[in-house]
Amino acid sequence: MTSTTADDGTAEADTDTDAETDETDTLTLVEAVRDALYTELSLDERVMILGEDVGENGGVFRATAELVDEFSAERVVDTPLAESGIVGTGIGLALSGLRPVAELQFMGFSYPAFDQLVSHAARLRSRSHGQYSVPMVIRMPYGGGIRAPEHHSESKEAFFVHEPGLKVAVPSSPADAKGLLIAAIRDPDPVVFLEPKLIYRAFREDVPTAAYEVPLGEASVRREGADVTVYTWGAMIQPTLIAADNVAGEAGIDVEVVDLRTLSPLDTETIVESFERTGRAVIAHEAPKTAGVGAEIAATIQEEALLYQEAPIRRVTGYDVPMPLHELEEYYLPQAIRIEEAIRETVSF
Amino acid sequence: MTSTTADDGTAEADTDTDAETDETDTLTLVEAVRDALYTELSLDERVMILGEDVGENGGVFRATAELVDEFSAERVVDTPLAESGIVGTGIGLALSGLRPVAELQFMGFSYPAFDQLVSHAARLRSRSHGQYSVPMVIRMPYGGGIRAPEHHSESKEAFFVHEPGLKVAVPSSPADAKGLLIAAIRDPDPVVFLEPKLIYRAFREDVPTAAYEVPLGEASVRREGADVTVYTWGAMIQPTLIAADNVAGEAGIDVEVVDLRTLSPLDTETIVESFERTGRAVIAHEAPKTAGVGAEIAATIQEEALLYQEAPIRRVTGYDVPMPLHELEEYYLPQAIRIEEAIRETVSF
Amino acid sequence: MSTQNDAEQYGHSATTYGDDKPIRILDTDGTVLPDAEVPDLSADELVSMYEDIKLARRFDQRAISLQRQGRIATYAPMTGQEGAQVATSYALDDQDWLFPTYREHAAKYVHGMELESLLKPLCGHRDGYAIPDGVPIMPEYIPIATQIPQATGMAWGNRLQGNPERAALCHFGDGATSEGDFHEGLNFAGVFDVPVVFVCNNNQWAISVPRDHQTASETIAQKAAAYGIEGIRVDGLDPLAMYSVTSAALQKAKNPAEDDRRPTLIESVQYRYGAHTTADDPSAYRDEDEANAWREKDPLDRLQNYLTATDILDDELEAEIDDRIESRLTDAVETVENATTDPDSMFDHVYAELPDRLRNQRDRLRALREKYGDDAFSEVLE
Amino acid sequence: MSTQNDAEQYGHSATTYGDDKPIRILDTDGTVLPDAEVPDLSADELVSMYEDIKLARRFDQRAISLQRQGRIATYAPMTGQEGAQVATSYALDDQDWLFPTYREHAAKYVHGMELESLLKPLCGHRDGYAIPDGVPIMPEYIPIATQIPQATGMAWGNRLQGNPERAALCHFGDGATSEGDFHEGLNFAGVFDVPVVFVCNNNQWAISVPRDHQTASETIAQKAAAYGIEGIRVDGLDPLAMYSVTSAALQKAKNPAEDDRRPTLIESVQYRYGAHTTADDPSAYRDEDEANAWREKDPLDRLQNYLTATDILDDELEAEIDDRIESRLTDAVETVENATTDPDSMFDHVYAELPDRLRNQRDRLRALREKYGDDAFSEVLE
Ligand SMILES: Cc1ncc(C[n+]2csc(CCOP(=O)(O)OP(=O)(O)O)c2C)c(N)n1
Ligand SMILES: Cc1ncc(C[n+]2csc(CCOP(=O)(O)OP(=O)(O)O)c2C)c(N)n1
Ligand SMILES: [Mg+2]
Ligand SMILES: [Mg+2]
Repeated sequence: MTSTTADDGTAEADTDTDAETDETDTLTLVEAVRDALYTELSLDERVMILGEDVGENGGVFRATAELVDEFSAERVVDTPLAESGIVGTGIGLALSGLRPVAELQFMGFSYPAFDQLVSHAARLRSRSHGQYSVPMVIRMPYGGGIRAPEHHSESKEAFFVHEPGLKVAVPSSPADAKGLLIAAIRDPDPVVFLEPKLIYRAFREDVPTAAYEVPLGEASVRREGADVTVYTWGAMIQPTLIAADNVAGEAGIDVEVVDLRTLSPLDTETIVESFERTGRAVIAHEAPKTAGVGAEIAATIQEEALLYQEAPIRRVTGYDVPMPLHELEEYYLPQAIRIEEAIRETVSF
Repeated sequence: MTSTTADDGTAEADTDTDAETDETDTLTLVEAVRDALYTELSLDERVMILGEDVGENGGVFRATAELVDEFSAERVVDTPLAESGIVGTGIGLALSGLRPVAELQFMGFSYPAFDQLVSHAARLRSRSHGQYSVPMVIRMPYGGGIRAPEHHSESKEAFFVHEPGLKVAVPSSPADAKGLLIAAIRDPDPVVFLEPKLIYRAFREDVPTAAYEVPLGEASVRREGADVTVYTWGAMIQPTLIAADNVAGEAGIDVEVVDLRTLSPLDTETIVESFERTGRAVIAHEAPKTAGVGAEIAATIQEEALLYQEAPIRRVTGYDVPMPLHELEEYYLPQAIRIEEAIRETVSF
Repeated sequence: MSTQNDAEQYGHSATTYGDDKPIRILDTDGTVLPDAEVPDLSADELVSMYEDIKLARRFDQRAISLQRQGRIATYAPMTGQEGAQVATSYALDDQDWLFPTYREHAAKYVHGMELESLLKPLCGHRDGYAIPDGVPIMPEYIPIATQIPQATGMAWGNRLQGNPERAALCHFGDGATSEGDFHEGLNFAGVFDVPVVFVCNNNQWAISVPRDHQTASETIAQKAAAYGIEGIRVDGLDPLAMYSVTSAALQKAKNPAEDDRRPTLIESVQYRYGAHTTADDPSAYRDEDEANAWREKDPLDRLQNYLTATDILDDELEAEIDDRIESRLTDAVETVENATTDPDSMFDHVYAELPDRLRNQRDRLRALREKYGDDAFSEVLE
Repeated sequence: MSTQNDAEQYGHSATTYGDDKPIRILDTDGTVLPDAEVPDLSADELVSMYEDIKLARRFDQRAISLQRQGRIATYAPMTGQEGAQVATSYALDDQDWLFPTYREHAAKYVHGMELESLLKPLCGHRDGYAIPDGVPIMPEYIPIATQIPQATGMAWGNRLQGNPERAALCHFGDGATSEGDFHEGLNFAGVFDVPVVFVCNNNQWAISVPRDHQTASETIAQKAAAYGIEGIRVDGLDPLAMYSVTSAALQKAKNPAEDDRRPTLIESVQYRYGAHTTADDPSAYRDEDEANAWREKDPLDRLQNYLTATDILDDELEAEIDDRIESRLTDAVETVENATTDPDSMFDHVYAELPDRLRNQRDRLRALREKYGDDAFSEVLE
């Protein structure tokens, strides 16, 4: 289930698309999120948005800008300040036949809703033996690097990946953001949709104006290479691509970069297929190292492809410390330099 | 930091102990938990217990039986039914100078308290740059196998292991239960203390009557062997030891069993040291496979000891599904048969 | 016969009795209280309600005995509370949604679940919590209070989709009112003015914790003020009062008058006669005298007295009812005990489509079972 | 001059004005209201309170301008709310605990934090939230409402340890009252009767969500009834009223009368003049006229008028105060901007003792920095 895309990160080539025209807009990632919401609100009257400050204010990151004007305060709803209430009522809304897209303002504020997410959203299909389902998206800006105060830079995707019944998607480009979010909204199961806010406005790219899906569960090869694979996602794609270029230029190391895009269910096939070609891997993520998603990827690779393994799989991650205040966040986050060093070590093992 | 103990699971030999006598009581695991609480309530007036039904009722598993009569309703406190309130006030109690031991009735009911645990208990020391700390224990019975309804069989230790600032301990025997719990209560940091309720009353062993600590952060070799190491903890020690005996008898395979005892911080030294001797490993845990603590152990081993690795490290775990109702839980949990099969596959790789 | 004793039982303290006296229609001896308005139910409906309450009580006894024999797992009895359960479900329209806890067996039965469905989770079948097609009931909620925001969301969704006459009725206990989800769910209900009725089954205990240790608020009904919605106290051992109040609350939820808000919090003042569950021993924390005082107001007896006094019920009808109940119970137990579960089904319905990882796990389990047989999996786990 | 306009601002709707009129001592023009009792504060204390409010206002302006220049990170202004912040902290004894949010800069300053400590987190230093020895203030709470059960626990702990006269004062906003932790924290406080004062800074907005969309309850003070504790509404723009009410609440918390419960919920009715934070643009969701109406009741102006009218304050003293404020601010900014953080310190204080895993991570980062230099880490992250 691999989809190979060009270095520029667009994913048009092989995505399922309802597009009837070739029209595109040049959008940032957060604009593409808004475009996906706009598109689905237009196409499907069951879709609604709820969260703190998503209405008049258009979301603290403007991901829902002006949607309330277009679609009414019944479909784009400012809620009271209560995350368990948002996810809990969202579950009820989904059960009633709607397609709620809940925004939690930052991943660090998703924990009050943790019980509703893991005990109910994730399990109501299984509990009811398929009778009920929770087709709901829970959007959360996540990750560091924006000089934000504590709790605003969380990257704890592993919490959601560990819970059966949830899906977890993370775009790394505007085009993927739109396609993955549309796929998430149309998905019959609850999807935690993580938005790397560091790259919300970092760059623009052409995004089809029509509706299209980037299927959940499919990783994407962002850069092809023969010597070592770097597995990563979200905002860490950028330093990884820089690191790949640097080691190519300086040391002639040919790096493949796999953007996982969906963290649950993991695309084991693409992960293993790439590894079987390169025999070496580095994993880069922002979350703390211990018990992060990187551990699952490394464990899976050695389980499925040990005979191809030529070096230890290194993890370049956030440290096992609370995210520090912003003066040190550049040391905390996987920088290109750290990824380069790990690539060199892996290749020269 | 290895402590090697006899097959019978006692850990007396090398634990720090305040014992002045050699007296022992023959206790079940849950009685040993109660004994630890009794001991610390007696020795340290700052220690108090809070939770649902811990008072008159003595806890739904009787872990606090009669403690309220011994120590008063001010030190053994029945709280309102509110887990975030229990952990949140527990944090305040700890900050005020007390040593609260909170009971959450089942791990499946810890999620309403998740925010207080991960955003505050775990981080207040770091946030205040060492000025404040949260010397608190959060006890939770966990794991399946007791024919309990949904939510009563959770095993999501990975959630807590992934959060820097928390410690996570899991005893697998009465003697360890007492020593680890006393260490946890005396620890200056918040400890999530997981009690494998499947073996609450499964067997008895001699437990010193005096106070003693089993240090946090030290794994224990429960069975020595040369061919393959099985890493496990809690109730899964039992099927693992059975599996080890079975493969020894049938196929002459010599299995080492490492009981991790503390899942955070992980005792990497003992993990790697054993692996360097056996070169092969199986990991057994009840939690769902994906992004479980087993992934971290496998990832760590290949990172630190790839050159010793002779076979893929297999994980025998709960499946990536919600714990089924009790008719199927024997299929869900790692049974000896599943562990045996994995050992054979690993050894014959 | 509202005695002082009564006041102590119903109110937080005797002094609050005046204001917060729970609504009651049938006095504790089954006579209609002066000024009380008996709800408009036909003789047949009243008999049927009586039969359902009686069935509930027998179901309870049967389930407890099955549990003692080790034939089913832990069970949460409802004796003393069945009157309120049956009455609230009688107040529902067929299409209204029911959000039950682990204790609302009778409420579910009356709203459309077969007895078999009530027993299934107790037998641990994989599909234990499955809901039959077209029955608007949620699987029981075990984590306390989590159903409350979900019921609000369901009612809100119905209103948004132009069906405000499809209400949600949400059960929970007195203990549940301490959870954050109670607060958030009621607050959302007030803000979005959704067609929901919250029924707090205040049975005076949350396992071993008594009501007055759960909160310092004098009544639970008064908590409604914090959400700008109506709160009302009812004698939960009076099925007619429960029926009247719940019907009115549902009516208001669906078609509120000009100044009314749709949601209502009903505090149903009742008592758990028995243990919290079959795993619980109430003698550890409470006095049997207390329970006995409440048993004096028993809902089944009250309704029986009322129906006998009004010539709706006689010995013959009673005998017919008893026979029907016994044979239904026997059939249900037999059906459920004969069912078994395919281990493969554990992997079903985790997602709409089975992901590769899960398929591999399922296949591996299948292969192991083929190789070693199912007996290899029934080893003692401990 | 309690006008109709006033009623609309303070109450949920004009009709509730009568009952829930917030307590006020200084009228909006700074004159003492008839029947009002001015708290027993010396001239020096009043001047010092005035100076602190003025300092707070200047701090706010300075911080906003530093943020605009990119010298500090996102800042949460307090203009309009400083009067209440300063007054509540004046009511505290030195040993009382303060639980602040991200907005209570002035409350912290008055209770013992240096200006430097207020600026540090804004500069992103590792030790930004560090608290100086002996200052009983918690690091600011960013996740909404989480401090509430913790403050209850602190007060409870003090009481259990025989120090009920050591109270906790816990700040939070109107938005925070919707969170489950508000509910659980107040409920525990009621049940365990602990010496805590909850101050809800109802500034009418939670970012863009107005107070009447936050809850359908008419006032926030009335939510206290759900917990069996006292609720009280105060004009949060009247520093003397805030001081009086908070002092009385603290007194009751520490030494309650026979039938009193210790905890109090104070609803401080106020307004956020400016943006939620420097990252927020209020024109997207609210009308500047509304803010202007509240500015008419400004706490600084009111106190100034009162102090001038009572001859406590004159131009000379005012000038002295201004000078002191400016030089303190300048010093503080300089000190903090010159500080830097050692990357190693990220690994400190995660646990009391550094675990092996963390030591390895720290050593690896050290080695990399040595090899490549710190510049290699300041690459643009995007
Ligand atoms: C979140 C959560 N915490 C704890 C429990 C364990 N528990 C099960 S029932 C119960 C008491 C519930 O009391 P109440 O709400 O009054 O309902 P009742 O059982 O009396 O009907 C508790 C603490 C749970 N199921 N969920
Ligand atoms: C749990 C949580 N959810 C969301 C946020 C994001 N957030 C920060 S401030 C705020 C509004 C708070 O409003 P209020 O409680 O009235 O306090 P105010 O800012 O007005 O002082 C929100 C939603 C947060 N910090 N924590
Ligand atoms: Mg109850
Ligand atoms: Mg506010």
